Amino acid sequence: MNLAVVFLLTFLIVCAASVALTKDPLKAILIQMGFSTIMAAIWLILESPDLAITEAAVGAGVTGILFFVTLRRIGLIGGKAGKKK
Amino acid sequence: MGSNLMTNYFEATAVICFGIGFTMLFLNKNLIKKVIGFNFMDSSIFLFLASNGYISGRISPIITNSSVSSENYINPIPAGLVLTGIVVSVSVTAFLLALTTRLYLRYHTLELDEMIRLSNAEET
Amino acid sequence: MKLPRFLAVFLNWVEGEEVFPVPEQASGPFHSERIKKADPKKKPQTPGRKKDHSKLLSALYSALSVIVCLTVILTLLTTVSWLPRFGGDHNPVENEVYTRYVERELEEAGAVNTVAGMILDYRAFDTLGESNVLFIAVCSVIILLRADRKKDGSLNIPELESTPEEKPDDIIFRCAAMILMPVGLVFGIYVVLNGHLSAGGGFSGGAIIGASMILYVRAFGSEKLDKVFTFSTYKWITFAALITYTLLKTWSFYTGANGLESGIPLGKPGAILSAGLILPLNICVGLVVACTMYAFYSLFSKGGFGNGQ
Amino acid sequence: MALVQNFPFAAIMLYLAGGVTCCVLKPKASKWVCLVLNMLVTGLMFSVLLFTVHTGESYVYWMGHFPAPWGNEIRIGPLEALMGTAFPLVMTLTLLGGMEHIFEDVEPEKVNLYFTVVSLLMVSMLALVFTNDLFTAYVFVEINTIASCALVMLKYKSGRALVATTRYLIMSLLGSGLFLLGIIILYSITGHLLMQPMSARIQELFASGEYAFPLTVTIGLFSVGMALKSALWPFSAWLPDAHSSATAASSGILSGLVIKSYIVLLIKIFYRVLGSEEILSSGVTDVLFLFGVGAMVFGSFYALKEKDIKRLLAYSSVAQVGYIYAGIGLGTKAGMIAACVQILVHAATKPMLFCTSAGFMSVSGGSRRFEDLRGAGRRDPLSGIAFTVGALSMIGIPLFAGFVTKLWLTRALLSRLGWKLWIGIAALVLSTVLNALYYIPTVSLLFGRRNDHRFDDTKPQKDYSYLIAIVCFIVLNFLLGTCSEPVTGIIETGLSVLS
Repeated sequence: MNLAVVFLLTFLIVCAASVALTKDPLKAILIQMGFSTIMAAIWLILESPDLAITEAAVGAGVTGILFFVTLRRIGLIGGKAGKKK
Repeated sequence: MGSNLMTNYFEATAVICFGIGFTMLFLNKNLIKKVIGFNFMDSSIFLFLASNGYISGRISPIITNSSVSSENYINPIPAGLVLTGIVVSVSVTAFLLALTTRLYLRYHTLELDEMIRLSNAEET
Repeated sequence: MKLPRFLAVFLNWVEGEEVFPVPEQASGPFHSERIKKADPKKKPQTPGRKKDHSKLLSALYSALSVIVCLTVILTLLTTVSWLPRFGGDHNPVENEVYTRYVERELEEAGAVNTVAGMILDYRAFDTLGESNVLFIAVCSVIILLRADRKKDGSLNIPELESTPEEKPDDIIFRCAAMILMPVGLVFGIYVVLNGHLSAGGGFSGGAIIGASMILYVRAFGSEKLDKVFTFSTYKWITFAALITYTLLKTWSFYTGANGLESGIPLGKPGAILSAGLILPLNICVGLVVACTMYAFYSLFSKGGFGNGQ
Repeated sequence: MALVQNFPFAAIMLYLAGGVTCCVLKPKASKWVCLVLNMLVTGLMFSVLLFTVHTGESYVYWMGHFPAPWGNEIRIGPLEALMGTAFPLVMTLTLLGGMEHIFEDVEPEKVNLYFTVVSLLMVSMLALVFTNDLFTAYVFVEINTIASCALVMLKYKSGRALVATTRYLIMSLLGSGLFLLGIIILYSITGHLLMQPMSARIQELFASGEYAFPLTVTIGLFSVGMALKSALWPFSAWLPDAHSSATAASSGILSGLVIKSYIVLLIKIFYRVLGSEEILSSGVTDVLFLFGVGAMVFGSFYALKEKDIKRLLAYSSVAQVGYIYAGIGLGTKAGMIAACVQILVHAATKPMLFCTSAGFMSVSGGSRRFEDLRGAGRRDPLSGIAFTVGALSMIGIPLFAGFVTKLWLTRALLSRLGWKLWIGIAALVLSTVLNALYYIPTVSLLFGRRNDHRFDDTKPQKDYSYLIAIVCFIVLNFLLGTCSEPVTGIIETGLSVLS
């Protein structure tokens, strides 16, 4: 059990717990994208590069975009500020 | 309690995140938070699955040189299953978000209880 | 107990406090709380409800959530403590299935990347199902969000009316997109075509291509892409790719079950034209996924794409 | 391999191709594609049924070039073939019966997507019935989830349908999450995903007592996951809204088929993966029995208070699902036969009731309330007769299909002494009385006289497909009610070759 792994795993739990506590959807989405990015790093540690690529493209990329577009469509984040990627 | 809790720290993390995600999907009232809870739930299940395939000291099963002995490579099955699972998870996320969008455009709220109330009022 | 500074700041941020004080007139993605409050469409809270009553209820509700959460976690943690050791090399999953996948995959399926060989040859039925999950999801999103018009020009679903997108003019973002978009596109195509040789495959490559297309549209507007990429283009690409996928797999399943030779050459492992059906299948999946990701984006942001559809 | 053995696989692939094709066709064309496909598959599966009954055995069909522990496969025995015949048959009739309302309730430009969704739903249900691999089951469970939610929300004008879809989807996702976790725990202690080798390994584990706790948790996860998805009583809060707010054909499909496909999967997992004796000793059958009995009573009880015909039918579905789980929970072979019979009986009856409810609504100004529906049976006699047949069947009058379930359930209860006998008999009697208490007033209300003349000039729909569907449903109901012997015989052989 090395320190980097423990740090990453702790971060996963912290992300999950903080999303459960926050009230603002936007913050929740940002933390969720962080969660996905850490997950991609963990896939690399677990020797699964396929999953790392997929998680980075899908979990942090496309899912994040979908969340932001949703928030923008329903007017919770506005105008030009809703930048993607 | 069994003896392997401290060695199975990947699985332990995964089930803690699963519990949080499950509760968010089940009991949180905000639809966006529910969707994120669903994402956490699925991601942690995949972490659980993938950690089953890992064997310390071995590398990912991309066979570059001619040594095709199973002594060198980790188990490819969980990775394949997780790939399938991630696709399912992103599809469901898109569907849930589309539902959220439609509901918000109709009722101007993200709270599910409020939507139920408004939709019942609309019907009668 | 005193929390470390960064943790305290993080927790405060999560709880809804602004970490950095900002002037009132500032706006942007980080200040949605404020925008939400100013949103005229949002209905005011119904005043008739008794306050202390609802407070008690919500406290009970939170307590219930915590109890559910802890029960699930504790049960599963106990389960985990009984499971085989992580990383051990004599676990139950290290059995004949794993050995054959690793040792004989190269001669049986011909893919250097064992994972690709496994999901597209040994367990291809799952993967066929998976691509149809994506297909049915995009159908559902079309049902929910595509803004179809009646003959008189009004929308079938009135609330789907969206404001026309303003042309983006962020110069920094544009420069970044100019560099990132081609790189992403080429990398995505590489990942799709090399799915059987290295990490990646149709799905991840398709997602990267889709993300690049979204980036392009965000930076330069969608008029040019809309001319080429209409709804019917999308429909026919998806149709062609999925039908090809289904037919190829039907052939493979049929010959497999009836003990016939499939007649598909496996090629020399490591070459780009190898591994039998895996390359065409990856291309099909990549096409579907790339178009689907872009379709998701257009449907979510403006309820349709191409020629005002 | 005989040609007929390819048909189950061909059915799945035909539906896949058909579903993809429907999305590029015009609505009318896609309707015909879907209907012809359903009839074709019914025919194909009927020949498979004859074949398996003739041989009396099951066979596995490789999905690919690799045998059991390595490749995917499907497995077809008499029980699977019976379900595989019943599902497309009921689907055809339900679509025919609700066709007019599909074209009214769904957005005109998106009607072809309705048939896409229906075809993919059939893919997933057939795959769930035939599958011999747990992970395949998970993937198709997800297709099933999305498709069934899409069926609800396709009724685009109703905001209530959208909210109901959301609740349905969330509960379904919780269920499939638990189901997936169960599969993964099983995988990590057995190392297999296909049912046969997994089951062999689980028997060893049970014998040696290793991993006892994870196995118990897994049984719990599977049961709760499938109970959430098939609306067993304490988890059934989403069902009335979801099933009542969809268009008539969707309601029929959801009540009659979708719920059942999950139960068939659960039965397969119990028999083929975990082993029926281990299930019995784990006590999960007792819990399922109690919940099933609770559903029988409470579902009917809620239905008693309803003044809305579609919600009444939906609550009645909750009660009928309770019968299935009570049968499974008895833990005997007779109980399991009763459960399988009930699956077929309910699949043949409830879609008909939902179709007739749409018929009543169209002669009552589109209203579902009882005060507007008074006399609807006189205005539309065909629907009235069909509803009466369905109601009598649900109550359990002899000659109608529902009677067979009650007969088998009583038989199964009587063969099993102890607390289950008394609770079961009491619940059965109570549930029958309650069923009669809400169905008979509904029938008399439908044939009652109106004091006003509000709907005197409405004419019933002149639609041959509706006529054909309703007549077929009535005939099917009588057939199941009077000559159930061959069906129970097939189920009996099917169950004995299942494990």
